[in-house]
Amino acid sequence: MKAKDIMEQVKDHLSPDDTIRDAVNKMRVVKRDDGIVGVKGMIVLDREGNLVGMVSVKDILKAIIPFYMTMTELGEFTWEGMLSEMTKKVADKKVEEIMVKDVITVPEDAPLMECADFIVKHNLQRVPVVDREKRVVGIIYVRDLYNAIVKVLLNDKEVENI
Amino acid sequence: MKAKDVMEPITETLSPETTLKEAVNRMKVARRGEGWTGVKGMIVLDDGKLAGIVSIKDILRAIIPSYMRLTELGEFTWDGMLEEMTKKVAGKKVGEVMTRDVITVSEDAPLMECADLMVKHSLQRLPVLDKDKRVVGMVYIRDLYQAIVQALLDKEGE
Amino acid sequence: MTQVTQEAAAASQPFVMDTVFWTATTIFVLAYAVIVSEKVHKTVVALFGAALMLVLKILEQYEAFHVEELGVDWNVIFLLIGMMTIINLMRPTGFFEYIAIKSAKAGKGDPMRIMTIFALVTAVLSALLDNVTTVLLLAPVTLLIADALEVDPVPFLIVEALASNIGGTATLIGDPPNIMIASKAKLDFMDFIYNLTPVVIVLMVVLLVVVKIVFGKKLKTREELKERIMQMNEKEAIKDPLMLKKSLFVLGLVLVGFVFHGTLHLQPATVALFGAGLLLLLSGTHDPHHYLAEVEWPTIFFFIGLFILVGGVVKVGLIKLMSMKMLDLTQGNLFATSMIVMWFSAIASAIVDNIPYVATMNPLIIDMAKQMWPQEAGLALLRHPDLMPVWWSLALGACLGGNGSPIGASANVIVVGMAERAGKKISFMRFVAYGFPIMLLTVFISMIYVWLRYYVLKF
Amino acid sequence: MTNEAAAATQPFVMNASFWTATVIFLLAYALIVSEKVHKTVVALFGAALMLVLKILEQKEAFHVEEFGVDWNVIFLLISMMVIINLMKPTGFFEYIAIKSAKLGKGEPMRIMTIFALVTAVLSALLDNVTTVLLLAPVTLLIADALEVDPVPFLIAEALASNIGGTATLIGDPPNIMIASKAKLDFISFIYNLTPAIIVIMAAFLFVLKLIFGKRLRVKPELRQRILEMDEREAIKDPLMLKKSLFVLAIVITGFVLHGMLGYEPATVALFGAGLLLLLSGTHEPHHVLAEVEWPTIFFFMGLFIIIGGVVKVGLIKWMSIEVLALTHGNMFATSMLIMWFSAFASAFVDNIPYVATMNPLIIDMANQIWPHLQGIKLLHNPELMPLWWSLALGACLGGNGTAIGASANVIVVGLAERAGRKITFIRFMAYGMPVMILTVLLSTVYVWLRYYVLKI
Repeated sequence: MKAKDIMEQVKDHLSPDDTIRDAVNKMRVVKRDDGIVGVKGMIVLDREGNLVGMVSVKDILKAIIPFYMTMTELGEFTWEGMLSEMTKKVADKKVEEIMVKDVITVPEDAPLMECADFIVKHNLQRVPVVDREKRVVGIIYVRDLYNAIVKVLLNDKEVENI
Repeated sequence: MKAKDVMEPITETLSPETTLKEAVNRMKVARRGEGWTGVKGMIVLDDGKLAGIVSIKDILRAIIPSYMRLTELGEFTWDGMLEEMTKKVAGKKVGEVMTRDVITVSEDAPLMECADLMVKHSLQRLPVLDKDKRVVGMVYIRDLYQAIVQALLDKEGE
Repeated sequence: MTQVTQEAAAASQPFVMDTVFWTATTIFVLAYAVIVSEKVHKTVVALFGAALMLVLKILEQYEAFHVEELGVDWNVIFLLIGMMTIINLMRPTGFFEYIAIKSAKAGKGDPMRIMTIFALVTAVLSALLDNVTTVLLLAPVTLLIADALEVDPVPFLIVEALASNIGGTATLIGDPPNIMIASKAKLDFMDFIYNLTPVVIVLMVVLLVVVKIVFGKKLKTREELKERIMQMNEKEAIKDPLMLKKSLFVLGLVLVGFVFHGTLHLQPATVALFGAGLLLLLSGTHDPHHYLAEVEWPTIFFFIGLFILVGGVVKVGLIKLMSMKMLDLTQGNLFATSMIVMWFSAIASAIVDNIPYVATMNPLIIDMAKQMWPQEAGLALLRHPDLMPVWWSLALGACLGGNGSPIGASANVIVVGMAERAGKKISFMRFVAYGFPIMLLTVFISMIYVWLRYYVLKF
Repeated sequence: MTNEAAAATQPFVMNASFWTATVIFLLAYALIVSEKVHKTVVALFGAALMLVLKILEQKEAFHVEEFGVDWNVIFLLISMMVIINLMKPTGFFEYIAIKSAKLGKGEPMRIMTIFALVTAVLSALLDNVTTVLLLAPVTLLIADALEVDPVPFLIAEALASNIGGTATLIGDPPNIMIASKAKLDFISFIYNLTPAIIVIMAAFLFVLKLIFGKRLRVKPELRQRILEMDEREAIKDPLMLKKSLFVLAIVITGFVLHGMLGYEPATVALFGAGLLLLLSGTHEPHHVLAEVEWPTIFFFMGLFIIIGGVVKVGLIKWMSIEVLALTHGNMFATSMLIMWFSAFASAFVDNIPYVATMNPLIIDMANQIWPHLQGIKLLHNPELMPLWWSLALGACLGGNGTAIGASANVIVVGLAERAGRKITFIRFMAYGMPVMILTVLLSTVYVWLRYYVLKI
């Protein structure tokens, strides 16, 4: 199996000019393949439809957490309500400022091992799949790889037996 | 709000002796909050004590050969390699692949502390401990996300 | 300035076994014992031992840092730092992965051919760069290819480690013992090429023949698996073509510099530092921290600590005492001395780290030479025609001896570690089973070479 | 070696190597100031050129004290960095910072004063950059908790750090370099500079109070946030902390006594680093060593070699003759000139290359004034001493003048920007320049009074 065999369709995307508030609102209403509502990450496309970045809940959290906390071990010295206080401060920041710009992608005919290697090495939850022209054609989530593993390890009968 | 206000209850756990095959199975059928099935991470208990945590990433890490992780050889793989390597590790024990140094928070931790730990250590979930160091729940990144949504809606409400 | 001359005079004075002598000797012996025991990290031991030598004033800080005879050999240190920086800048370009995949394809997916080509590539790269980097970069590709071909990677890995130690013996920059010997004995790059490369070529041929005999029949794979290798596109390994060109340009310049450094009267470290400075400049980096931090600092500080430790015992006269014992043993017969040095070095290097060993042997040989030819000094002493075979024997013994056990050389340690992480544990005995016979064979051939070239044919 | 020393004291000739060396030196300094290329890369490449072109032999660069790398400076810096790297993860600095904030009872003005004092003391004993790098994040956190503007706090800390660093031999790189070159010990710095610094700090705190005293107000309930913080939670590794403090105490005692015991400062620091590495029981020293600020270390090495080149060809000697011509050999005038010139130079350019150049220049000048003296007699000539102290005071305090004058300032401005509080060049200068002029003025009075009027 290759990347294109397990990838999921792109449901929605963000634009670099969206604010964090817009992004949060878009992400919570997207319907996924498995019927669940809400995603934890989205690709960012510019007007021409080129992939310019990715935003995940973690990137939003990163924007919310003051950087001085990230660079030190000051985690214990926070107060209740600090998270919402800081969230409000960054609500109007642009997606462009917080997105991950160097997006790691895989070609559509990449072997699954390549996808798994990138996902683990760069600690990703999702990796966009691109065609030869570098246009995004789908996204592979960690759970898709997981399903591939499950298929190898168990046949579905076994699963139902439990 | 504190960790204990947003955490979700633990429904199922693994033991260090569980094989990967079984772990994958258990994670696939585990029930989550609102009636969905399947989780991407589970805590490992040994004698009732927190011994580690296993996520899909840990399982993938066990499957991907060590030399691939050390280098930039990602392009030099072949179709079917993942499946081949997966079969090789099916019998490995959870104890061998789990993350041992589990990062946890206390139930009274402010949400900011949870967020800080998750971002700093790149985590998706954080076991919550009570005063006696027993696991009482789990904070997921989606719970923090809910808190953010809440904060943003508040502002809109004003 | 007068201070220096006095100290130099003090260093060559007959020694007395006073408190200072015993203190220094105790620190030295304890430090070496702890290094061998591996209870404490060797760098920490060497640094703390050196600090003790300084705090107890066995060696003045001035002597440790500024006096060539007693202190840190900055030529060795900066040659290492310079080369490591160049390699650190070169690594992310994907050059080594490219070479490795290309080699596997050149072997047409045939395991025996791949093993031969990998051994040759390892030997050449180890001669020009350092062994650890070479093995560290080739081993992952080896494991990948072994998985693709569904063959046992262990023979490949062991052969690479052995080839790396043999190849590293060939040049001045190939292996730390050679760097140290060259700096101390003031030998240049071409001396090494002229004296060691011929024998290393012979040794490589022998290694390949042995490998062929041992593994020739055993390594077989299926045709469809070979196809996996042939389908790999080595060009995908190149991550930064521009930087690759710059690196190769600088590396070429550095190698030319090494070849001519004797003629141009430039020290090897000057050449390496120039290369590192130039490549840093060409890379246009605004963050040199990363490349400098990646230098193997524990190794560098291990060297610095050792130089000071050895400087202390040189100053108090322990080394002189040892050299006199050695002379008593061989009764001034230099052929016998060469042979003893070679075999003792080989066995010693198989069991313990060869860097502290060579750090001790260097001043010992010089002291011995001083006693044999008291009227000579400087280059006339260091490069006395009768002394030269002893230097070559030390180099051959110390470098080739590393093959004897999995802990004999850093390349071996790396390979064993990598194999273990890949789930293929190489036991101590399994490595010895391959490595020790190869070590005996190569040292034996080296012995014949030294005897024939320097004592029979005398050219 | 004796030949080389003779060569150094020979009258120079403006031959080809004089001009080559001068061009390399000037180009390198120009590039460093322009910041087009990273300063470490410039210094390393310039040094490599000096060696490849044989203006300086490698042996001179590495083994001859007069021309080459000052290993005492290098190993003092490396060792102190190693000790600090081992100490950082223990949480000691965060503990001190949170404790200080609680001591200030959540009152912003008090916190600012205490932080300035703590910064000054830590900067005097450790390096400025580390001190600021570790205190600034806590400062930002506290400012967020109190909902006050963190910028005045940050600037006050940067200024305090540069002032405090001036007090001791190990406080600031210029002092380390001066001490090594002039063979001054820790106690001479304490004896000659610390009194001036205490006066300057008092003046500085008074100015802070004057400017911010009225403006900084917070709501009582926000103060509660600070008081609820438990500083003990900052301590991550109590055992290692004890070991670190033990070693740090030995090292500082060693510094105090090093002149008497006849140790070079680097020996003391190296012993401390070796001991702490040993006590830490680490099996992985790579991380600790990799964390050393290698670009700074190599910047020093490169500079030493470049300066060695121009010392050897005689450029520095020529410059010293020019300076002497300017001051007509009047030592008071010379020391005032050095102090003020150093202050303004350091405010705009890096003070490390500046001091690296000034050191041999002052020695060359002394050589010409007292041709019959040498060694310690020359370096510690009573009439020369005020020059060293003026250089130290000028170069260190000058760093306060602008946002790029000292590394601590650069760090603070960078951290503030990341926190979304841009400190403009002008805003920093509005605080820094008056403070610099005030402190250098106080230093002028101090040097004049102590060495030329009271002569103690």
